Amino acid sequence: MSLLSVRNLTVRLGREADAPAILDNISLDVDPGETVGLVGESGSGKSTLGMSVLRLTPPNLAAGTTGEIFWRGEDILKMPAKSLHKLRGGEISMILQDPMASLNPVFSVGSQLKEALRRAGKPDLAKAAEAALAEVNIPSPAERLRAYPHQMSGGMRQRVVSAIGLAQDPALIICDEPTTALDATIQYQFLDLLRELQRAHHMAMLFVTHDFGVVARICDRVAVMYAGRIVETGPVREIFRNPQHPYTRALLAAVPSTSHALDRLPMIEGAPPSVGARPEGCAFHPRCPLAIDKCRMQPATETLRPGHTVACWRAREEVA
Amino acid sequence: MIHTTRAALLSAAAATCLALPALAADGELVIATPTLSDQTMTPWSGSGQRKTYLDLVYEYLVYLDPEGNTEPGLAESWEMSNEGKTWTFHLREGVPFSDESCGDVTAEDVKYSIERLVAEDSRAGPASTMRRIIDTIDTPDDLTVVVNLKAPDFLLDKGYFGEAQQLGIVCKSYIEGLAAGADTAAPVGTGPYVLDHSTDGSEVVLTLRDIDHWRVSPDWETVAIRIVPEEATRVAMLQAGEADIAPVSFDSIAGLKDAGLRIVSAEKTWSPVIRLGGTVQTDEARFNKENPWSDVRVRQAMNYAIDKQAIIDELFAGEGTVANGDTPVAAWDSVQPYPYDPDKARELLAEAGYPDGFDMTLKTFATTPGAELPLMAEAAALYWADVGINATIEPGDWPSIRTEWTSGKALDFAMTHRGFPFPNPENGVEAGFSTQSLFASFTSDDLEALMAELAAETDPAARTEKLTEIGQYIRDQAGAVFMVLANEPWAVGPDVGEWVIDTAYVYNFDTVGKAE
Amino acid sequence: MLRQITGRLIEAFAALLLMSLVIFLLSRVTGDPVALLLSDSATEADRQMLIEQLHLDQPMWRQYLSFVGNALQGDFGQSVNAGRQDALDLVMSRLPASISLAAVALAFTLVVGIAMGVVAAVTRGSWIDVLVRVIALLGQSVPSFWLGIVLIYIVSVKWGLLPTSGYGTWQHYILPALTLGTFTLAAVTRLVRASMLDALGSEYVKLARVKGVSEATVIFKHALSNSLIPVVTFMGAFFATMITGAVVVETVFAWPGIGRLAYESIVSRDFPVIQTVVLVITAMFILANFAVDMLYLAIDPRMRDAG
Amino acid sequence: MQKYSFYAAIGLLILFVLTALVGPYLIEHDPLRGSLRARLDPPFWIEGGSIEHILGTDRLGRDMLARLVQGARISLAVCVVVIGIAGSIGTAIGTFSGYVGGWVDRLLMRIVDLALSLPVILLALLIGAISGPSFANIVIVISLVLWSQYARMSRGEALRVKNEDYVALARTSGLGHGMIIFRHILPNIAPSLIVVATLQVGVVIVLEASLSFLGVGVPPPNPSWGSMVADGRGLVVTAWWISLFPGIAILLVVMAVNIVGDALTDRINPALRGRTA
Repeated sequence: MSLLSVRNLTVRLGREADAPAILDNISLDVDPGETVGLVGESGSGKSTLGMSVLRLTPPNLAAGTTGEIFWRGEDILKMPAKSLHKLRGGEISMILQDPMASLNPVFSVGSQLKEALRRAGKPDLAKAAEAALAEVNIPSPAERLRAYPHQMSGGMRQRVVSAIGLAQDPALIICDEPTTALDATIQYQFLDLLRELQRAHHMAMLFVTHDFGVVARICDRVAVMYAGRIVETGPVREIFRNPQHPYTRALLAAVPSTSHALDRLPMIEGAPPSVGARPEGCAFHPRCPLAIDKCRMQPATETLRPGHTVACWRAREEVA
Repeated sequence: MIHTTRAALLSAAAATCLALPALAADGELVIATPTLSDQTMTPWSGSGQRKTYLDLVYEYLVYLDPEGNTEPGLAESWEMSNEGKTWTFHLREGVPFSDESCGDVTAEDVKYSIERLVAEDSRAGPASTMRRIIDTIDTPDDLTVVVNLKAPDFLLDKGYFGEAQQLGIVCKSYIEGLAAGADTAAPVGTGPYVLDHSTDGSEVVLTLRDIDHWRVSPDWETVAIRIVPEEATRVAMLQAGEADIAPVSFDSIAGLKDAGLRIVSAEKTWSPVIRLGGTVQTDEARFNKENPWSDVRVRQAMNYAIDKQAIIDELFAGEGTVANGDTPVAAWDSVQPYPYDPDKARELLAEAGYPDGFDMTLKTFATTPGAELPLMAEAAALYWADVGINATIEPGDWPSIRTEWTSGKALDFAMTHRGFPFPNPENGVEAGFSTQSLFASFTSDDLEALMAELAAETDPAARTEKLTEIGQYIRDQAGAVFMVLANEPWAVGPDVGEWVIDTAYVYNFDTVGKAE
Repeated sequence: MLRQITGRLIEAFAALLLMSLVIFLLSRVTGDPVALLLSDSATEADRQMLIEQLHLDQPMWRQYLSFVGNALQGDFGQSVNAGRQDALDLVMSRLPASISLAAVALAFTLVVGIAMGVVAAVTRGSWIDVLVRVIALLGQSVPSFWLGIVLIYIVSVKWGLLPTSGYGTWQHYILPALTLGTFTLAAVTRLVRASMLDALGSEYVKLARVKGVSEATVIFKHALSNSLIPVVTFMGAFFATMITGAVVVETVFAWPGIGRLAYESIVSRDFPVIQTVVLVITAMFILANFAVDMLYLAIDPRMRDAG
Repeated sequence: MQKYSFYAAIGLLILFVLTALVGPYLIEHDPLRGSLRARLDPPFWIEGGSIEHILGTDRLGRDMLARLVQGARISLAVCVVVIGIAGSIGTAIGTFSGYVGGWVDRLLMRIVDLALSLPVILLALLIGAISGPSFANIVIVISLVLWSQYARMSRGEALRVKNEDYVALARTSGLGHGMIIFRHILPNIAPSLIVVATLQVGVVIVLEASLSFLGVGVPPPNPSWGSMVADGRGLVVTAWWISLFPGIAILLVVMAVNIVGDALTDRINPALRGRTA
């Protein structure tokens, strides 16, 4: 059984059935110990997916959520508040995008870390906090505990955030573009650290990013998202070797430049559509170099090989 | 239904918790007043506004009955001699001061009280005029005081030495013992009450002396006089039972009567008036010939143009009579006020060369009593507008206006003002119409002559006649725009029984009765 | 640190000096107390005598210099009132009433304003949010003297729950503090609501939620602690509003504070008292602002390093 | 909900301005003249009232409706003039201070701090006492209270905008300081200033009312809403209409202004939200 199993998840901007959908009929599985990459441009809904798993979307989105999100077989969307409370941080944790903003400026790093450790029931909070910082390679952790966020560098803060994320030994950690705000060398150091930590803690990881370079470095499987839908999934090797969706190809083409700071795809004309203005059918067709008339209708998701699925009218043609 | 019940229960519950701190304690008379003035405690250290509390502590040589006739006070009897230039007072024997070390009132105490009142550092209202007339004081024995005057004063007993003025009798040894601190120390007098405490800016509380007082036997153990500057708050206090007595404005009367409170009016104790600046015709520096009202016809027109009875009926709730002079004077009863006659006013204006009227400035301020003055100014302006006189109203405060008024310049504006009845009406005439007075608004050589004749006259009947003549002259010359001889309304709570006030600056708080 | 404090002291002194000059000049051109203290029938000679007694015969600059010189030695002169009370004593005797009222009003404003702001932010867009904002606005749009009088009539006269006016027991504080605090209530509510919204949408609140801490901790610890920073910034201004409002509220509620003393001394042209009141109020502002800065340091760690 | 209240508020404000501009010409009664015999008449629906004076009469028998309409004009005039003066002086000083920087900036900001700590109502009383209450005095006094807020805000904005690339570009291309301030900085500050100005309308109206209470407001016989409330305060029970109607008028306008101000804030500069007390 999968650890996390998202089934037909749709998130609309409000309760009404015709409200624009940020996530449209998403299905996705994460197995224990596995790292799944979630790739797409900004606005594709990948961060919303992450927050939905923890049921931390804003009220209007929460009202517009349908489908199921199974955690060890139990639907998170129907979970009582008490179990949900236990789930957050304890079973599923998250590392947020912006290390500058995700620490509360008015409390010391130690107090924010201890808040998480206390939930995990650690007996000696001070010692545990020190160990947690040491684990993420922060030098002289005892002193750092007393520091305030503004006194630390970005990379350091991101490590603190990771330490907070790992504090309760979660089974799944969702990383929402954790490296976007860091510069290149620190970014790779941090990815390596994450990889190590994942192994040490036997965690599964859902890694949200727009950068295939990062995916290649850290993920086992990958799901490509465009305009609220998953357009292609498969093992990383398979996707790199044999990308089927034109969008996937475009993303891959952008990799060598490792333009981590650039959130646009230079290979494709135009920008992704906004939530309210998504085109009919395959949302990518206005930008797609291979678009045909048929693309105005929504293509079904097909399985090409075991584990490799794609939603594109022209996919089979290409393979053939 | 359910809602009201619940609300009622809630408020009842709340009421019980808060335990109604508001109501005045039994035996405590609470008086809410807009001001306590300086809250100083010697007669000479401030204005007569302090008489609300000082009169409970200090006593006077002479008291006045409701008709304004003299009654013996600390002086059992007195006589005038030497054509009004010598006054001899025979003191009551055995009237004890509230401080035992002072013993009973003696002639020395009286002499000292007079001397302090007229001393150069005295801040008492009548200090300067009294200084001008008082020469020497002799004390031939312990109970006799002889006052020698520089100029005759035929009404010294009613006037400066009476209860409406400020000559409270102090204990000489007590004051001398205190030296510099006397003005703020607890006062020692012969009155029925002693000071309990005086909280600056807040209240003066007095308690009844444990003696059989020679003059009054007050009903109230304690009298608390609180400063409450806002009229609306005073009215609320009366309605909530927190205050027993408070001065109120005429517009509040109807509401208070509806709430079941009584109104006690002090009749004709103040007189709203509009004074015309720059008409000191006997002083070159203070005579402004440019003013339209330097012409007597214009002054008369300004009087004719206003329907004073309407103003009395509406703004003064009918509590007053149309004024025939700037202050109420008994000798002027025969003087007829100007009737409301706008046609006559237009006619006079045309004769004077102002057929289309003119523009003028009318300054106004509010005092107590006198909250109605600004409103009265507006009302007057409304009537003047009908005859073409366009008055711009400038509200201000009394200090600024008074500073300007007494600056000694040729003024070009008019102001609302209030006159008080003077127990000795000569003092009032002197203040308003003598060249000597800094405050004078209208003077003339004829008037000066009349006043000189009055001063020289010794026969009482002839004096009254002269005074009437002066009143008629001021009225005919329209020395001011005479408005109202108004009552001063006080609202009285249910715990208060009989209480009479009949004279300005005499409050009789020591004779306030308790309701049955 | 020492340099900062010295700098502040010099600034405070300059401010007080400037203020004393402004008040001195302003009060001198508004007429003098002499006319007020003279009786209606006073003569020119009487006036000269009084002018001399009050030392008003000296040239203006000398009057000012001697005022400043004496003030530096703690002598602010005496009231021109007959009591000749020491001006500083007079002001100080009225100070506790005003400060305690302002403190109660400020506490009321902060407690209620913060609560309302938090509730409005948490229920953003709902009818509760709308209601809270309307209530806050009501307070801002009603002139305080009118509110005070209406409160007196309803609460004291109609219901008989509280005393109408005066100073003494804790019950006496409720209505004036309510009246005084209501005006700033809107400002506090707006401020807290806005910064709460910012905080609730922030990444650190997201992280706190991800950590799984309870919603109460998220709101009251993580979001509120940050939302209070702008409130602290405005505390000085709130305090200023309170003192300004005190002139009106103290009049309505017959409260023996410095607001009314100031008003009365202006009306009676009591120069030494006017000057002392204004200087004491200014000094209080400076102190308040200093206190705000200190509070700022305590609440926002970023400031500690910046300083 | 938000939208409706916004439109309602805009409608109210338009009504307010229209009333102020043309209202006095539509009312038959003279707001400054009355008949003493008709004083304190209640509104027409209360016993004793008449259609002649729909909202009743005041303490001098003047028509309340006419005074309310005239009061709109005077209150609006006070607002416009005060905000105009305080706004332009404050903005000029603030922009200059922020743009020039250095010790000039420090000095000017100290003065702003000092101005914030002035016990303004006392100054107002003194000024009122010097020359009596007048329209000009009220404007001066209230402007004295309000200018520093504009100075603070525009300084902050000027500091921010000064360092933007396009200003740097303009500077390198040799544009004069005056031109830079006018062409680049002021247009950027304008939206925030408009928001502050909107929100201050309420403050001005209520402040003027307080000054009226202390006797230094708009001088009679001219009515401002504030002075009307002050005038009727002693009669809240017996002749409630004197203070209640102008009170409600103040309430509605202040509310409307705040709703519009909030909406503008959200649209123009969300970062500003709530930062203007």
